[in-house]
Amino acid sequence: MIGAREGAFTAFRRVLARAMGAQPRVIVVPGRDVAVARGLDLIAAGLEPVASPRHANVLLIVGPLHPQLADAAATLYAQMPRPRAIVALGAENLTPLPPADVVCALSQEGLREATQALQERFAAGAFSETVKDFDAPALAVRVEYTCPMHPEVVSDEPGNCPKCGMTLVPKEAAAAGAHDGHGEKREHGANAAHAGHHGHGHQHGQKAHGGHQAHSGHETHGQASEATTYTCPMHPEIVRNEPGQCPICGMTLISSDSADSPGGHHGAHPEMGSDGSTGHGAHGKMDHSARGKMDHSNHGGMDHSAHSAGTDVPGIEPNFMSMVEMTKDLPASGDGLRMEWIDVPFGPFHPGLPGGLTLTLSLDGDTVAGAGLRGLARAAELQAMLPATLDDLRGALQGLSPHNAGFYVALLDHAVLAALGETTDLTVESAAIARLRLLGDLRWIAGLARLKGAIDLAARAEGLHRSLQIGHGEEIRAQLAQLCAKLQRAPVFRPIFSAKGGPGPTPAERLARMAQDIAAFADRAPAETAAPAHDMTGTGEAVVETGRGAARLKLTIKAGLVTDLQLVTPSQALAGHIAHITMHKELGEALAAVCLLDLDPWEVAQ
Amino acid sequence: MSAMFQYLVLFGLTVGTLGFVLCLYGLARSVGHRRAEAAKDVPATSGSLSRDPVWVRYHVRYYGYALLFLAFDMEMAFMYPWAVVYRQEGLTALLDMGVFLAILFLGLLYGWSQGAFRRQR
Amino acid sequence: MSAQLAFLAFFGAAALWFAVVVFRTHSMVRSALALLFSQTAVGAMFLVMQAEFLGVLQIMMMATEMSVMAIFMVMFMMDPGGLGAMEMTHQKKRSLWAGGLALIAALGVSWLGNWGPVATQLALPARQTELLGIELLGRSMLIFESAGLTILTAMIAATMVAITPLEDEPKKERHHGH
Amino acid sequence: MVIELLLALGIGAGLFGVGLYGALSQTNLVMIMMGVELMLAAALVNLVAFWRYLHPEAMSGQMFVLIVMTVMAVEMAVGFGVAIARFRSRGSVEMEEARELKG
Amino acid sequence: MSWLIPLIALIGAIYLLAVIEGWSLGGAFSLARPARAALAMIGQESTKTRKSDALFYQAGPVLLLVAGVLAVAVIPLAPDIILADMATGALFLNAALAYVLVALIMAGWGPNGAYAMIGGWRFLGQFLGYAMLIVMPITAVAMRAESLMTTQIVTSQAGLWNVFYQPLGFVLFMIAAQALIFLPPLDLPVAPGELAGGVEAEYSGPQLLVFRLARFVIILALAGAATTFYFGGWLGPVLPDWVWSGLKTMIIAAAMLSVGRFLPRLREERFLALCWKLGIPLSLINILVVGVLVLVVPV
Repeated sequence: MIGAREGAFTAFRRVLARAMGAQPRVIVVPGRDVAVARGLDLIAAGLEPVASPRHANVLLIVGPLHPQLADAAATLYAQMPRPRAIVALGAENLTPLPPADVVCALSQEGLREATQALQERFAAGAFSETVKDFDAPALAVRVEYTCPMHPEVVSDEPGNCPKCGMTLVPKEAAAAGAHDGHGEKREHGANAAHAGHHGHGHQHGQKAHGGHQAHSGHETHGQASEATTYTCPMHPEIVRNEPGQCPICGMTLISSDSADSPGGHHGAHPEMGSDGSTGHGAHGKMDHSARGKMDHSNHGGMDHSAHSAGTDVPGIEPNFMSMVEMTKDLPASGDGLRMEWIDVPFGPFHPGLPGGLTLTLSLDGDTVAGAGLRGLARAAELQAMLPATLDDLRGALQGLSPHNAGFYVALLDHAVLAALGETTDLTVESAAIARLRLLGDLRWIAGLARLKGAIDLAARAEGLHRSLQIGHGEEIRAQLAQLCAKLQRAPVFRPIFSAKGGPGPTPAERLARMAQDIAAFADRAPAETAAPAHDMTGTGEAVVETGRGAARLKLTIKAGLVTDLQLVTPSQALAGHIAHITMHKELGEALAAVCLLDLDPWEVAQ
Repeated sequence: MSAMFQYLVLFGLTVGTLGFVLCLYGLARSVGHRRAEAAKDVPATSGSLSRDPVWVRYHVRYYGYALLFLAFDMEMAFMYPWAVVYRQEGLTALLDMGVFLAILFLGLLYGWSQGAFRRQR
Repeated sequence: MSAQLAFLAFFGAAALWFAVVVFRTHSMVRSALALLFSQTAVGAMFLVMQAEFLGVLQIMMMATEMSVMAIFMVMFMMDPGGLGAMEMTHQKKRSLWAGGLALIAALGVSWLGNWGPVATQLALPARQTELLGIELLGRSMLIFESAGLTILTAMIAATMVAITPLEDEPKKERHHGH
Repeated sequence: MVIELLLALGIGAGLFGVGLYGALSQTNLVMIMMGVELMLAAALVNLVAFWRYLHPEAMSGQMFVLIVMTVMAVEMAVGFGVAIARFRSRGSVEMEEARELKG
Repeated sequence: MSWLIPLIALIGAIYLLAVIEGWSLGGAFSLARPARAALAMIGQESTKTRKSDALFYQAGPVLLLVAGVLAVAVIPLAPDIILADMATGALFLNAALAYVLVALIMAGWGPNGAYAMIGGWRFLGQFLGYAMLIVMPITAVAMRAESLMTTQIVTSQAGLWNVFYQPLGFVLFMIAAQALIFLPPLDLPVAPGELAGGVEAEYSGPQLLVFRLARFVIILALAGAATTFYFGGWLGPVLPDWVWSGLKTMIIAAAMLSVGRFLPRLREERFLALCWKLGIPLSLINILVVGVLVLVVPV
């Protein structure tokens, strides 16, 4: 086992190793919801799912590892205490993770086999005389040196600041290239730590104002590698390295330089008050750094700039650091207290959110002051395939999302039929779609229940999901109706399922829809359409109501090949509302609001 | 059992618990040492490698409750000895504590009316 | 009664040690919890001095109150984590002198004074609580009620200064008046 | 027996000294309150010692302790209330900056 | 040797509780499961975060365990099977359990991790809610028993158990107990779904073992307290007295462990508002009702 703990196998260690293998505690990549979507039952297989990588000893990878999640999975693995094992179900390429200790098929049967195999692996290899450290490029840390007064001065070696002559202080940064393409991450690494200081307010001030624009506008940190980026004026979460159109609204992307005007920021984030000027960043940094400097006896004249008011007052110590100066430029909360904000990532493997979704919340205490979202969508790859045969396309769509692939395939079929000018048996089709929707609803309920800690409800929803997936529809129709009615009526769940406002269907509407679907669904997958003849040409559009809203697909077929394709999924639009619906909410509420949206990470832009 | 002996028992339990934990840690230590690896010492945040420090001036939203609690909490210092003699003292005790609690409850009502009992945003 | 003396010295030393830590550590949470444990040690001293009710009360009350204090420390201190190791004192020398002089004066008064014979007999803990209750409802009744009034005043004062009243909550304008 | 009384009083004196030092030397309102708390704790130690070794029959000694505890709680509630108000208006609870306010 | 029996009983009860918890979570009843889990944790590496407060990080679980053990010490299993029958037992139980708060603040602050810190401060908020609800019902119990001694509180219920005498107090006490030991639906500081473990999130290996162990000890202390204060402790026909108190304690503890499965987590804001706007008035009413009953009905 590569994740073994160092040490020879003594009798005592052998006992411990057996115990570890007998009840593996797993952390699931990308998440338990994906395991449910794949029809897995972890508990029935004898595994104990846990919430934190510190509690786990097995990393369970369900399905192919999305390239965007590879680094995150490596982080998760690195944070697990040894001895630790990797189980890959239906996943092949795991880099940068070490090769899996157990590889099995992606099915409940495979999971059972994996559990058996794990027991043997632990018993035989939980301890090992020779152990190699795990390392991945994403985990590397680079120590850089920066001037406390001039954060733009960054050097790889210790020395003095060329501007003011102060001694440079070390700080941690993510190693170059570790997060290529993520200006945001880069920025974090660069700003983090200020030699152990809390330079936060400023970062958030910036971030909330313009997302990536502000960051890229601030790339004076000597990072020449950072190229100009292009972003949508309406959707700041869209950042591209080359000019083009916004995938959400179709507007022309503008380069980061031109987007840096304050007007643009405010337009993008109307929720930010005018009290926070765009100048936070600079101020916050000055103050924090001046603070850090206090202990290093070297302060000269710079102090006066940081607290001009304080110095004229007699009786004040020369090294006095003004807190007024420090706090005055921080954004104020509703109650007028200026505290510091922290950026806390929730995801991509957060137990309460859809696996793969990365929600980064700026928290003022435990209240959300800003939110950013990152998903896994690879819409560009679909475009790159074109022109493609229908079969290739169907295969690609099936791999596009573990949650909603069924809808995409149905969309494709409908669109092709529309293109060919044919009609389908709508009642059969809608019954099949209703079943797909029900599956989605059950995952949605299970996810919310997990987030809220209602284990029983989650287990029930997941059990029904499994049965429905296998196709015991008729037997469980009554149970489904019972569950749905309970959620609509039970007072304990009312606070969750009666939430009002927000984009997309409200939970009440969704439950009502679910009740209709329960009556209407049929145990049958949507019918596949035959490939169009070679000479077929036409344009077709199809719309399917998913649980979260309408998904639409528009395609053009020329000579039997699909030449143009536009897939619009509800998550894309919903994701744009994240900042709005979480603003000023308590952390738990905000997470619940995100969970209620039922975003599919595979549909949300990276 | 004299009171002093009881305190000794409690003190002994404390020391014994500490000893038990130390033994447990000693046993765990005998299995192996911690291996310093990349990113293992970064706090776990669901797969994202967040190196930002989090020890900042934290904004609690329940300070309205906290302020009233600090004062109201004292009430129980008086209530326990009162409860013990309640039966002997009878109606006097009831009225006495009634007045005391009424006074305190006024404070709570005032705080309530001013919005101390809510999340401060 | 040498055991009593030994435990008194032990918990007294702990109380003093934690009291010193309060002002020596850079971490604000440590500072608050050091004060807490100092108070707990004082409570343990009360137990050793056979004031059981007061001792347990002190141990309980201070745990809660000082924990609440910790949160205010974290809210209002510049560097709550103490990683910056910044200096947060002024007039250190003068304060040291004042503290030292106060200590010597207090020691002088307490150790040079003639305390006369020391009591050896005292009521059992259960009886003590009862007597305290009788005292509370008897001679000290007005003191007890005035304590209630004091608490009421404190609650009103704290609410008045600290809480933004419901009516003129500036929330709406601040965040949405854009 | 009297040695225990003297020891308790000595510890009380020590706590008072430390508390006074803290109250005078700290720049932050919250830290100053911690000094005050320590001084009050010193008072508590002395009161209990006096009760125990001089007048164990008089429960008014214990009553006095309860009142001092009340004072501690009240002081904290009002002190933190003032701290919140000051922080809201000034962004600081540093005493140096209070002096600056006075001019 | 009278103190050895409660200790052995304590260890046995903890193990049984762990089995029950595994049963309710994992679905299968397995006697070996807790032992295996404990061994696995001993064999696991203990992690430590950088720039952390190592003292707090290490002290958190230990203080939690000490608080639990001291709380258990004043719970009587039978009239003479009790570790320390203190004159202020009920108050001491409170005092010991107040350190749960301190331990959680330490555990939350120590690792310098976001989830843990938020969890720790959340628990302080939760504490502000439940603190009064645990104190006031105990006062009402003490009024009837005329004593703070746990053994006397039990004997005072010979005529009628307190659960029938002051049901309101019992309900409030149980809610507060559930919040005190942060069991679902009041598991805000650990909140597996929201904070991915919260204060527990950074603990692994032996530290996690001590944390979990401490949690069981405190559950046991609270269930024992509920038995003592409301269910007449060892009082019961036929069976020996220690069996009665053990049985009652285990049933209450099992109920505490499993009730959260069926309820969604309460938000802190809501919990605090409920506790102060409804809970405190209700507990004052409870005291008033018990006050009148004590004076009027001679049970």
